[in-house]
Amino acid sequence: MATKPTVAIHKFSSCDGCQLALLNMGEALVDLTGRVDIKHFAEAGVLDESAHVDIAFVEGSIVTKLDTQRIQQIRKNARYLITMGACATSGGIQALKNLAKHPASWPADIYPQPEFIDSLDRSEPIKAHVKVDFELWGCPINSRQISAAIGAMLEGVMPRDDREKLCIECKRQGHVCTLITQGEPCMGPVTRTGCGALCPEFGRACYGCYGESELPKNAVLARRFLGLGLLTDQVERRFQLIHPEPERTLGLGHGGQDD
Amino acid sequence: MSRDYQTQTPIAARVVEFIQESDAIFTLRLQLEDAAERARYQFMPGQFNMLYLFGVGEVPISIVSDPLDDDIIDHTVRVVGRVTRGLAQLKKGDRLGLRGPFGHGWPLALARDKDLLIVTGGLGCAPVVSAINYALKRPEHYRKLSIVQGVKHANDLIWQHRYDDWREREGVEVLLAADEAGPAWPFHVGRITELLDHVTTAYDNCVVMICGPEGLMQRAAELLLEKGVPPYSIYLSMERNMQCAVGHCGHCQLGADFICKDGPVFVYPDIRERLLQEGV
Amino acid sequence: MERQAPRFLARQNFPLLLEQLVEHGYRLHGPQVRDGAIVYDTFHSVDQLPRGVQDQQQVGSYRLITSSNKRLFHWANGPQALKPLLQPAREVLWQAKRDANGALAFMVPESSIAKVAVIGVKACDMAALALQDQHFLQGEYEDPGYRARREGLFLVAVDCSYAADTCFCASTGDGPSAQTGFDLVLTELETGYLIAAGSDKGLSILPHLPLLDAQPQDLDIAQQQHADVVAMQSRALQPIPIGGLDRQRGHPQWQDIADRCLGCGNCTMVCPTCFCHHQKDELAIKGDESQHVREWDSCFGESHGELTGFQVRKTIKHRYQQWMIHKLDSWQEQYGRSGCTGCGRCMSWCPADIDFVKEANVLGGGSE
Amino acid sequence: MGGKMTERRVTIDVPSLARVEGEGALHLKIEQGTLQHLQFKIYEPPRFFEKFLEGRHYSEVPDIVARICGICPVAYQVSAVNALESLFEVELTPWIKQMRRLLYCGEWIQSHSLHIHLLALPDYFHETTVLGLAAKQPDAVKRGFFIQEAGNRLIKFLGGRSVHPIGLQVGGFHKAPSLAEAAELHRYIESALPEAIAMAEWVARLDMPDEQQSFTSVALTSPHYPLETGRLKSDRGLDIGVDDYETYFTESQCPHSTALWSLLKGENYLVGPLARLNLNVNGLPPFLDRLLAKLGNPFPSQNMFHSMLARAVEICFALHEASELLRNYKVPDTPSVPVRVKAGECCGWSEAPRGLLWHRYQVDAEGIIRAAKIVPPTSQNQARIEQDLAQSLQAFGLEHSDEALRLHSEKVIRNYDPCISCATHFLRFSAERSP
Ligand SMILES: Cc1cc2nc3c(=O)[nH]c(=O)nc-3n(C[C@H](O)[C@H](O)[C@H](O)COP(=O)(O)OP(=O)(O)OC[C@H]3O[C@@H](n4cnc5c(N)ncnc54)[C@H](O)[C@@H]3O)c2cc1C
Ligand code: SF4
Ligand code: SF4
Ligand code: SF4
Repeated sequence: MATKPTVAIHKFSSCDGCQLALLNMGEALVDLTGRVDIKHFAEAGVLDESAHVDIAFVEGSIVTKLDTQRIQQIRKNARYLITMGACATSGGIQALKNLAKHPASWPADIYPQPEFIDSLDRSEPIKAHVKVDFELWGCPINSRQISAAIGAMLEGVMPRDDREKLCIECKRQGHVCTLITQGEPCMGPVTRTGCGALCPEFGRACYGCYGESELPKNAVLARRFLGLGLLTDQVERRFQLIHPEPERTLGLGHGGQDD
Repeated sequence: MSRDYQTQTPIAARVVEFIQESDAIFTLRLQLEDAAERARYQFMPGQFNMLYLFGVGEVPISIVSDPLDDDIIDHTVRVVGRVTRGLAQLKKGDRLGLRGPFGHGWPLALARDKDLLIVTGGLGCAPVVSAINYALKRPEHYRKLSIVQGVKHANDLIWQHRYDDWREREGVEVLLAADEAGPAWPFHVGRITELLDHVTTAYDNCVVMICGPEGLMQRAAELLLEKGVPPYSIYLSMERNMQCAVGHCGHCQLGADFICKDGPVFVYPDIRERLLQEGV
Repeated sequence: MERQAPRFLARQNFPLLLEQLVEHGYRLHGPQVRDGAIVYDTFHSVDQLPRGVQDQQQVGSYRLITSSNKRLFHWANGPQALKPLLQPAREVLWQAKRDANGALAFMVPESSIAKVAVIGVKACDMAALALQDQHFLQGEYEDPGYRARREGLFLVAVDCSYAADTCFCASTGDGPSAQTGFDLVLTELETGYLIAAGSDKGLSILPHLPLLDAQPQDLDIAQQQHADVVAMQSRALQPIPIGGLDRQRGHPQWQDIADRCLGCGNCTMVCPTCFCHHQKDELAIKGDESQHVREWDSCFGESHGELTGFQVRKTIKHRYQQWMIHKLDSWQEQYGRSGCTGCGRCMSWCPADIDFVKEANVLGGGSE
Repeated sequence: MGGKMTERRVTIDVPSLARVEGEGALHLKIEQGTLQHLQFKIYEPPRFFEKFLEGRHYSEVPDIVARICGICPVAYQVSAVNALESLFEVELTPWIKQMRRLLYCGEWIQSHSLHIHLLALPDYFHETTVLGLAAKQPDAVKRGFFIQEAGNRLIKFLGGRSVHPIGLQVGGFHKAPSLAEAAELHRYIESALPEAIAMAEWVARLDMPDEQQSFTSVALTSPHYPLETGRLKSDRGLDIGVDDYETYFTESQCPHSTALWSLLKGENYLVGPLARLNLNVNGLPPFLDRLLAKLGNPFPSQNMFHSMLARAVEICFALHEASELLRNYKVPDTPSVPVRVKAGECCGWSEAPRGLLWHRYQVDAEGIIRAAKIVPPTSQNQARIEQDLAQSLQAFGLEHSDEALRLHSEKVIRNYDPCISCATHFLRFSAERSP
């Protein structure tokens, strides 16, 4: 029998939620291991951090000096590197610290002895440090995404990269638009598909946990939010939550004009 | 009312031969697995199939073999993205799905007893290969066959031996050009349209088949019009994103046409306006 | 078959119509209030229909209000009606199986004809259905799944007695009263319904109902109601000649729209005539089978115009052009009429509040 | 014992850190056969959630705090809304209260079965992973997945997805699921309960070390087994309400850990399933009393290895509770009640799968969070873990090989299920020995 492709799951700064897309798969996890050889997956008890693998999945963002070295090694040891989740693809919720004026002082605000803490001033996505072959967006990602990615790689092709706007899936699902019927500031028009339009299904506005879609007209949406009666700082907070990125706010940056 | 027997669901085909034409180009020789399907399958040059790679997806690919060949259907594919990269890994004996044929092919009947001029640009344009093969097999039907091919870099030319082979044939002329070439390049250096001054086709009694990037097709067609080729003798093969191939999915619309069923081959005046039109 | 002369069904006897349809083997499908909108779904009892409910629609806004009115259909429309029923948003077209030797087999899910009676189809949606039929059934190729679903339908249309601010079906010639294509058509009055057949299927139901002759004054009221709804429509889409928008691609208004548009695709998703869909594969984790799925797509998405290494429609401006020019212009060449039936959904459900009619009128060279 | 400790009273102006219980390491020094030095080290980098919360609107808090932990997001969400709703004096409807409990049941079931089957059990079958275990005990693993899925489905029912669910809000829920969804879920839960009972009986039969230790159990208590609310008690007389937490509990930092240590009047203590069951064993439904009697009820127990059985019992409890809550499910008129913002300070807690989770917020008149403090279960257990390790390893015998010592230490640590990433098999173990 031909040897099975090898896989590793690595973790950086994160909540572990994305790895649950695998651990909550149930029996499919056993099916999966019939097709790939998992070399490293600490949560599942498989340990070999430095194994050379075909595909390395990486959860979490880079926040310590040690992380910056680890990720280099992981990249060297992997044929393909795929990030899972917001933390790894965009810095994630902990990148809120990138927006702070003095993040360097945070350890001191919290720890009596900040000198014990190895913490960079920023939370950085994996791609800021090494080449990433494919990104799975979402906070958290779901089992569908990861099995589609592995399935495609096993067929010898890259996974489909779907950057479609959430609204399209929202309408496929037959949900009633929260923005139109409730005046809620829904992020759907600039948010990447993938979750299945969960929040609108629950009658609430999307808060953007899957990250930015293709051609996001952030400024147009921000203007619309103002029109719904939101204040500037409320609009700003909507845009700066799970994938904080200062340039996105209020048309100060891109997305305002059609280009 | 349904037109073809096999339009919505693929049938299984087997790779009987895999030919690596160049680094990024390969030919898949396919045979339908089911004997009855084989017997029923008919196509014309310029038509295309939707090839399905298991678990990955479908892509439109022109048929390059001859309708009278045995029951082997050839497809020459260039590796550009997901599906084509996957197809490139197939080996002899592997299976894939196929549905088709779709679209309207080249007007080879119309070209009968006339000169046939074939103009292609880019990296070996598969759709016209079928027309070339067709004409070469039936030399008595065509007065003359001229093949004009342009590439960006000299190294992009694949199938050098095929061109050599074609050039040897009676009644066939082959003109090649490269935008950029080294000193060893024996052919024209410059634009493909410049070659059109050197073809010996009877402009007023020919049929032209053009395939390539839209800019090239437009320049060539306009030049040929100037040279006196009747507008309704110029045919082009068009490309757009394609999902269903039966005119339902809406992706391949070009103005009011659906390329999959109204094309991919169009007569020039019908789409003259659309070429290079931004956003169409 | 033409719309027949109506008879009268008293309000308290309306449930008998539903009963008859169930008796004839139909599952009931119709309007209900859900999450602040009128949505079509399976229902069982007349109590589930939107009694005394009215929709207040504006560009970018939709709200329901309730009143003591007893009418069941005194509203204009909701985000969807027939389209999801005939052209499901997601559908497995076929399934591919691969055995251990690599042999492939393709299976099509059984498409049995389900008998569904849709209650309360508005004129704009009847007109849209005719267009979808043309597209999926009457072209060179026929869509077998659509065919199966279509065959099973029993359509009970209802004339509009109210138009929302966004309605403009009178100007497209599609409403407010249903013209053809239905099996039965209702005109709702205070005391009951004028009911008429539009097909043999419809005719066969009528003898089972306690119908009365329609009174001349009822017919007058119905006519007045029609005239009132026409008058209620404040918008009108000016006719666009073939090529009338296509030739306007250079007009500065497109850029102006693009600067306000989110490119979110909601307009195309709620449009009852939009038919674009894409196909994709969903591979089982064991690698032995794959579902080939078809889903609604939108010309506002990047994958719609994607060729390898080349995007046909890079900007929102071009995507908006594709949508509007196709809908109002190329459509005429393709199907003999415009693709717009005046339902107004593309305006109500637009999160960027773009007024399609106003923009089309500006671009078409007419007045706003 | 560990390194130098810096004692500190944490006040709200110097908020302490919200951290994920994360990656761990263990360092032992054995000299002349005695344990000289033992360090259980958590080096998960800090994520500063308490800082992120500053300046955020109260309505955003559930979505933010969920991201502290992917395994117990519901616990974070519920503790947070408990705090904020108490400040805003929100009167929850009975439906909302029931559904909060139902949601919480889902998290216990999901988290506990994940722990039992994927993390703890392989140890007992000399396997390193659930995948190896699946080869030896396929039915048990299948059953485990089936039970875990019950938890996932419960969370999805009210929250759309099992990690970082989106259904909860201050004042209730965003949506009430339909009767049909409830009925379908109820059927699944009913079918999972007998499986869970069988699983508990099976766990009870596993061979566990018999090792008694002295420790204080701390848990919420309530007449109906505590999940989302209750009074905090210990088996040594503590009995307090949520606002008094900081009077009794202090946090401190030691250099080898990014998790803060929490102490009860300077002493370590235990939170989590064993502590909960020790204090609430009388609050179980009758079928569990009968089951425990049949299994020779060990609770209250001072044997940390009974934690796995405690989890199994809690799964049975949660499935039963969920089934009861779903049985008479009705769609309410409204899934939430209006919230009127008030400035002030508030505290909230609940029993996360791993134990008490306490939050405190300072909110201004606009509903903006001005300060936050979160004490997760792992900081509370951390001191206890080190003490347990020291005791357990002595009892186990320091003469054992490095490998055996490592395995035993891991087993001990896993009893606390401190967090998925350190509960698993990747302790970096280093033992220095001198003759
Ligand atoms: C009528 C017709 C005939 C063709 N004949 C040939 C041929 O003989 N040989 C050959 O090599 N290529 C041919 N092509 C182009 C070929 O279809 C594309 O290169 C191929 O679809 C790219 O798919 P991909 O998955 O590898 O690329 P990706 O870039 O990963 O494309 C993703 C998807 O986009 C769509 N797509 C991308 N490019 C095109 C395209 N040019 N046309 C239609 N859909 C596209 C497909 O749905 C594809 O699956 C033809 C195209 C058309 C329309
Ligand atoms: S992306 Fe979200 S779910 Fe995934 S690890 Fe990060 S915080 Fe957790
Ligand atoms: S609810 Fe949000 S995602 Fe859905 S259509 Fe409206 S704006 Fe788009
Ligand atoms: S709707 Fe938006 S916030 Fe909600 S789960 Fe989806 S992407 Fe995340």
